[in-house]
Parts: sequence; C-alpha cells; structure tokens
Amino acid sequence: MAGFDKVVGSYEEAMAGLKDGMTVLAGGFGLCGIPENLIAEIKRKGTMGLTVVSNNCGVDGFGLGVLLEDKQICKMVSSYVGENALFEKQLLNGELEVVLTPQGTLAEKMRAGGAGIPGFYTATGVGTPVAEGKETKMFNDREYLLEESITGDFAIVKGWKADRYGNVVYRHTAQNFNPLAATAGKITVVEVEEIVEVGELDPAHIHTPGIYVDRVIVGQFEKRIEKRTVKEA
Amino acid sequence: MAGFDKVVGSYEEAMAGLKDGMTVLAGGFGLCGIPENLIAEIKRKGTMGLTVVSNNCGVDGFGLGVLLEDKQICKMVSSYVGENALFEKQLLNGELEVVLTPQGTLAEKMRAGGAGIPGFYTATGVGTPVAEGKETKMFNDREYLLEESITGDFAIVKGWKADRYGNVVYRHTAQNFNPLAATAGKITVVEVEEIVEVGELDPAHIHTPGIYVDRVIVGQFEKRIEKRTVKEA
Amino acid sequence: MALTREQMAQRVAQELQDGFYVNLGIGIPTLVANYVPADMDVMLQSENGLLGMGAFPTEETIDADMINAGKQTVTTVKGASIFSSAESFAMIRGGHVDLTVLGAFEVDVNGNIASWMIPNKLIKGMGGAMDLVAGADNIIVTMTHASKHGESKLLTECALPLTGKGCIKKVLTDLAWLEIENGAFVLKERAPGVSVEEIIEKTQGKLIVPEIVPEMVFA
Amino acid sequence: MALTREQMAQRVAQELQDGFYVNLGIGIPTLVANYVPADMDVMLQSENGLLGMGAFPTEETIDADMINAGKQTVTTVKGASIFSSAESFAMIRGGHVDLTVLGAFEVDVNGNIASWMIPNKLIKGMGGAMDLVAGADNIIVTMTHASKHGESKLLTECALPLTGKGCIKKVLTDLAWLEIENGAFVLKERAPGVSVEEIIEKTQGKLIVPEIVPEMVFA
Repeated sequence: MAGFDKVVGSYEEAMAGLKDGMTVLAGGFGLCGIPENLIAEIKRKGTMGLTVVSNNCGVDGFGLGVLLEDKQICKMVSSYVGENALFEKQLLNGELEVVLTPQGTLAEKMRAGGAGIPGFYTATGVGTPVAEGKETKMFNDREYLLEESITGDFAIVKGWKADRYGNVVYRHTAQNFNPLAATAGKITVVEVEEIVEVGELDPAHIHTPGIYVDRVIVGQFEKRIEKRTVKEA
Repeated sequence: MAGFDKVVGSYEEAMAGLKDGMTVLAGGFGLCGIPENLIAEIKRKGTMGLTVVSNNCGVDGFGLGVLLEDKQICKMVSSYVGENALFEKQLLNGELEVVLTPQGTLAEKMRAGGAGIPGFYTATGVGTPVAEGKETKMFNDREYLLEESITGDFAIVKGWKADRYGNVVYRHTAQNFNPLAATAGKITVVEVEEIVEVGELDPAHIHTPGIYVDRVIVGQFEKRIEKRTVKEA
Repeated sequence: MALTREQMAQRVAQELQDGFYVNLGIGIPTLVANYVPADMDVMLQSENGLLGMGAFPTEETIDADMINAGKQTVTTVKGASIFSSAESFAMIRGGHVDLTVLGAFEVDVNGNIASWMIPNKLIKGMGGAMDLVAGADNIIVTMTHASKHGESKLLTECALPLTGKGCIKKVLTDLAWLEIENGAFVLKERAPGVSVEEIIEKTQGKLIVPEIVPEMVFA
Repeated sequence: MALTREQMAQRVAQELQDGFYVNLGIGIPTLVANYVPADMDVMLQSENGLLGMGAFPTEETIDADMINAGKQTVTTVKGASIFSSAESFAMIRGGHVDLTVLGAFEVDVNGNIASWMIPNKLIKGMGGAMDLVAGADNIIVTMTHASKHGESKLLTECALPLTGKGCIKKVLTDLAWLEIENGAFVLKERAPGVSVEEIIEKTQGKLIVPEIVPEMVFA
C-alpha cells in the first residue's frame, strides 16, 4: 500500500511546506504530549509570523516556548499561558497577541474544525470577556455563545505508536489535545516513539485513524516533567 | 466502590422508570449492535407513546420493529426507515410520525446532546427538505444549517464488554451510534455480552467511560444478520 | 453502446489514485471496488464507522458485528480502524474522504443532486447521502443518462427534492462522462459507440460539447 | 476561628456522596481528596482527559505521560479511563460531573463568579474554569470570606471580569457555608467559634441570616 505509507525520514521533510504567516495547531497539555521535535524543527527552520493554537505555550526554553526566542510566534490561541517569562515580556511589549479561549471551547473548536462544523453553541463564557463580539442565542431559556471552529495549515501532533498508514495511539494523558489537532490540520504531521507494523494496532483501539494523518516520523523525546509530584514511599 | 457498581440483575430493573411519552435514544445501525433485550423489555412493559431516536427502526419482528406491533412508538427520529412493512403501514395511517434526519447530523445531534452543545452548524441538508424551518448562517461564503442537539429520558445501548463501573467497549462495527446514545440519556442503560473485572479494560481503550452509564446488564443476543453476504470459498 | 454497470464501475475506477480514501455508495458505486488497478491501493470508508473495508467474509468468518453501510457483512483490511458514527461523519463532513461515488435520480447544471425522495412514493430516508454530498469535494455521481421512458436525468433544474445543493461536479452516466462547470454540463467523454447526437438528445440541461469528444478507453 | 485550608477541604468533603464523579480545582479543592469518608467512593475527573485520578506516583512509577489538570504527575485508580480533552469537556459541559469544587476571587448574590482575571495584572488565562462553571449543576466555591485587607469577596455584584454568570449556588469560605438563593447569600453554617456578627460584617452582598445558624461539625 505504497500510497498510504506516510512515514518520512527527516524532520525537515516532516515540516516541509511550512511558511511564514501560517497557522499551526499543536497537541499537548502543559509539557505533556507535546511534539517536541516538530517544534524544534520549526525553530531550526526559522519560520516567522506564526499563529499557534495550543492549550499552552510551553515554558521558557522548552516546548512552544522555544519559538518565542526568535519571535517566531505573532499570535497565540490558548487557554492558559502562565509559567513563561519570555511570553509575558513579548505580550506586554505588544510583540505577541494572545487570544485566550476556554479550554473546553478550544478543544471543541479543533474537533469542530476537523469535523466540518463551522460553529457551535456553548454556555461556556456567557457574560464574561470571552463573549465580547460574539453572537448569542437562547436554547431552552438559557443563553449560549456561538463559537467558530479552528483549522490550521499544519497540525503538529505527538503520538505514542503509529503504523505506516498513520493510524495513531496515544499514551496515557499525553492524548489530551493531540487527536483533536490531528483532525484539523490541512497537513497533519505526527511524531511518535515507535512505528509498528500495519495491522498491529487493534482497529477498535486506534485513537486517530490514518485518514487524518499526512506524515509520520519517529523521534526521541525528552518528556520533561513540569510539576514533579511524588508521594512518600 | 459500591457507589459505582452499576450492574443490575434483571431487565425489569434495567428499564425501571421508563414511562409513557418518554424519549428513548437507541444505539445500533440496521440490526448491528442493537440493544435487543432492552427493546424486548420495553415491549414487555408495554410503555406507550414513545419517541424513539435511532438510525433505523429495525425490521418486521426484530429490533425496534417489535415496538410497532403494539403501536408503542408515536414518533421516530431516524435517517433510514426502509425494510419494515408495519412501519410503512403505520406511517401511511398517520399513527406514526417520522422525522427523517441525515445520518451524520443524527450522530452529531446525539453527541452534542451529551456534550452540552445545544446546537451546531452543518452544510448537510442545505437547500433540501431537511432545511425547512431551520435557521441558516453563512461561514466563509458557504451556507450552513443550525441543527439542535438531541437528548433522551433513556438511552439504550448495546456494548460488548463492560465492567461494574459502566466502562464499556464495543465490538467491531457494532459500535456505530452506541457511544453517542450513551452520552445523551438522562438514564443510560447498557446491555453487554460480558461483564469483566474492574481494571481489566485498558483505560486508553474504553469507548464509553462509566460516567455516562447508569445501569449495566449482561444478556444473551441473537445478533440477527440483515444482509448476509459471503464470498465464494 | 450504453455502458454496462460493470463498465460504469470500471470508468469510475480510472479516477482513483494511489492512497485515496474512498466512500462508495450502494449499487454501481459498490462495484468500483472490483476495478481498483493492481498497482494502486485505496481504502474504503463505510459511514457506519469503518475505514479499511475488506471483501465479503466466508461462511466461517461471517460476523454479525462486522457490517458496512449497506448492512452487508464484510471484513477489514490490515490497517483498518473502527469508530463511532459521529467520528465517521466527522471524516465525511470534514472533507477528509478523497472521493465519494454515489447514485442519483437527477442532477442539474448547478450541481444540485436529487437522490433520496420521490414525492407520493414511500420515503425511506436519506441515510448518509446528504452528509456525503455536503462533505466531499470530489464526488462522482453514477446513473443512467435517461429513464426507461427516455426522460433525461441531467436537468436545468432538479424537479425532485434535493439531497444537496451545488455539490456535484462530475457525472458518469451509461452514455457519457460529464463535468459541471459554470451552469452547464460539459461533455468530456462518450461511451464507446455512443454518438454525441444521442447524448445531446438525452440531456435536458445546458450541454457544452467540445469539438472533440473522445470515446472512453477501457483497459 | 476561621477555618484552616484543611478544615475547608474537610467541610467540602461532607458534601460528597458515594458514587460521585468529582472535579477538584487547584488549591484547597485539591485537598478535598484527602478527606473522602472511608465508607464512600468518589472518582476524580481531571479535565485534561482522565477519569479516575489516583494518588501521586512514587519515584519509581512517575511517568511524564500521566498528569492531571494541575500538571502534577499522578496515577490512575482501577476502573479509570483516559480520553481526549474534547471528550473530557463533553463530560464537563454536558453536566455529567456530579460535583465541581473550585476557588474564586469573588462571587455575588446572583451566582456570578470571578476567578481568572485581575485587570492590570498579567492575565494567564482561564484554563478550564469557564467550562467547569458553565457545565456543572453542583458547584462549590471555596475561598476566604474577605481579603487580607478585610474587603469582602461576597458581593452585590462582582467587580472583576466574570468566569461565569449565574452559575454558583454554594460557597464555602473560611468563615461560613452559604447558599445563594433568590439574589442573596443565605448563611447556612458558621465556622466553629465564628460569630454571626463577623460574617455579617464581612459580607458585602445581601445576606439572609436564619434564626439559628449552626456551627459546622467536624468528625
């Protein structure tokens, strides 16, 4: 099935076609399940003027935070952007625009983008600054906001295992936003820890079917822990 | 975890509380993955005036078709209702109302109902009889219909395996509408082929998390095949 | 000669590309699977919730829990995935399927399609057809060019209630391959032995006939 | 005496019921997990995509891929499930979580809550808080009754930008348990040793004080 073989051999190839001014959707929550090496490749490439849609923007020096170092991001769509001094500086300087979006709305916007649903109603954010400039509508005597979907030129995703057809499974809570971003990229690139034989993944356990995936690459991951919490032994 | 033990011992208990005039969401596609015994229990109970939301209405004498025999259904929300002479007769008699809903819209309406999204926009049905009386809105120069979500007083679901907490996995394409219906019932009842120990299902492979499920019962299934197609040996 | 059902399937198969995800409707579209070129791989999507539909099972492997959107028992190919109907239509509605092939009663010069409802006949429902035509960019409609009574199915305006509005760009009939452009059918190819005159006669909607209309070529 | 953080968590834990699915916010709400009664089971939902959060791991079992919504490394309990953030918020938005406990800067007599943004301070974002307050029927807000400077946080109208409108019915402060009914705080219980007068003094919004206001009882 040559036509379905999505594995690429280099990170350069994985991110080929990414251009200044594009929109990139990134999976991950905090530093968990982030596409570390795809982010590093965007830094290496030096692509500028990016709009990045991701729940967070990494930390200083790791994750999406590294794209701030050369001011590659001009706009960030996120639910939470703390833990990042450079982010704060660029935001206060006006070098960086941020669109704060409730976490569940952000997740649903990506899912809707991938699913051909241009807009949906949610009670989340009614009566708050999030509602500014948005249409509202009553359903069953309650007010809801119209939220529009999000799609990206690229989606960058971190999986656990994938086969050559781009069927992906995620590991534990590293799933988070990854399968949502995967559906909503014009070009969806997935980096994984392991490539398995086609047929090895149970069809009923695949989190992201290959139809959503354009490129797959296998990488090495640091998997930095943001808040190391352990119990007494 | 006594508070999470959702297994009930009888079908009577499984459908306790179902009353005349209620709305029932049923999983299944054709005769595949239908909650056979929960349907049979509704027939036995004799509950009348039901609104049933299900992709199809079974066939004469099997599946939801059996609820037509005593005219228990007054309204059917489905995408396809062929293969059923009694259905046809009651429809032409005016004893039965049918709301034909595109299959993908029906699936999304149930998902939205479970997910607290009262309405969403889709291009499906624009310019067709499905659009009659519905709001439309332009997004990116294309016209979309506003479709409202569906919830039910009961959802009846057919799973493969479940644990006592109501975590469910489905078998093959018997998944279909089942996980969607499961999210959208005020009371969600799942009948399964096997109850497994809590912890036996991999957390990453659970199709329906137990939070959506109120009652679980183990049953015996006929699994009738609607169109038996085989290849030459 | 008008194309047989098998030839229609063969002609549609020429539109396949290696690596295509394809949704095939009931009837002639289903037959397309039999004509996938040997050097090419496609994956079949079935809207009940299956990507990677395989052949029919044997008597030994038949499984009531493994069916396609036509409710036929099927198998899966290696690399298949199975999911809910919501996920399945997310793929369809989201435009992720590369090619959709389905039948119709009528199409018109504005790309409208009518395929699910004949007034005063029993209405069985649209199933997934409305989602499929609204969601796909690349759709091929397969149908006979005219009814048994000689009435054209390629119209100025669909008379029957629509399945979708402005969705259709490619039509294969038993007589011709046509594309819809700027409010007209453009005659691209004719069935072997079928005259341009016959196609003109049986096309009610505006038809653009280029100087050269090649005959379809079958391998 | 004002309640300690631990006592506040203990008081909230009295609202738990066997079989509850619970989402606990960061801070005092997190501590509630330590006071689940021994004869009761609850399952903790974490909005990044986990139902059935367990204790912190050991140094040996710590795993970067297993975190909670506070980004802390955690474990799972038996019967846990893990899913996408869209599924997680489907649960939350769809009202499937039985109890949500979270902190706030202010609440008011109309059940409005402000918890995420202080103008002219750096705005870090709302995370999942807006979804949580909009999605849940049963929410307990935990916060100190007044600021360090003695300014009430129970107001006629929230001054800060809202997290949610008309969402809150129950508030536990370090001084009192209050419920919001018909545009007023109703004083249900007071912290042991705290006078009704002090609560009246520190409540800016309309406060209804029943004839008898029992002291909270801790096991």
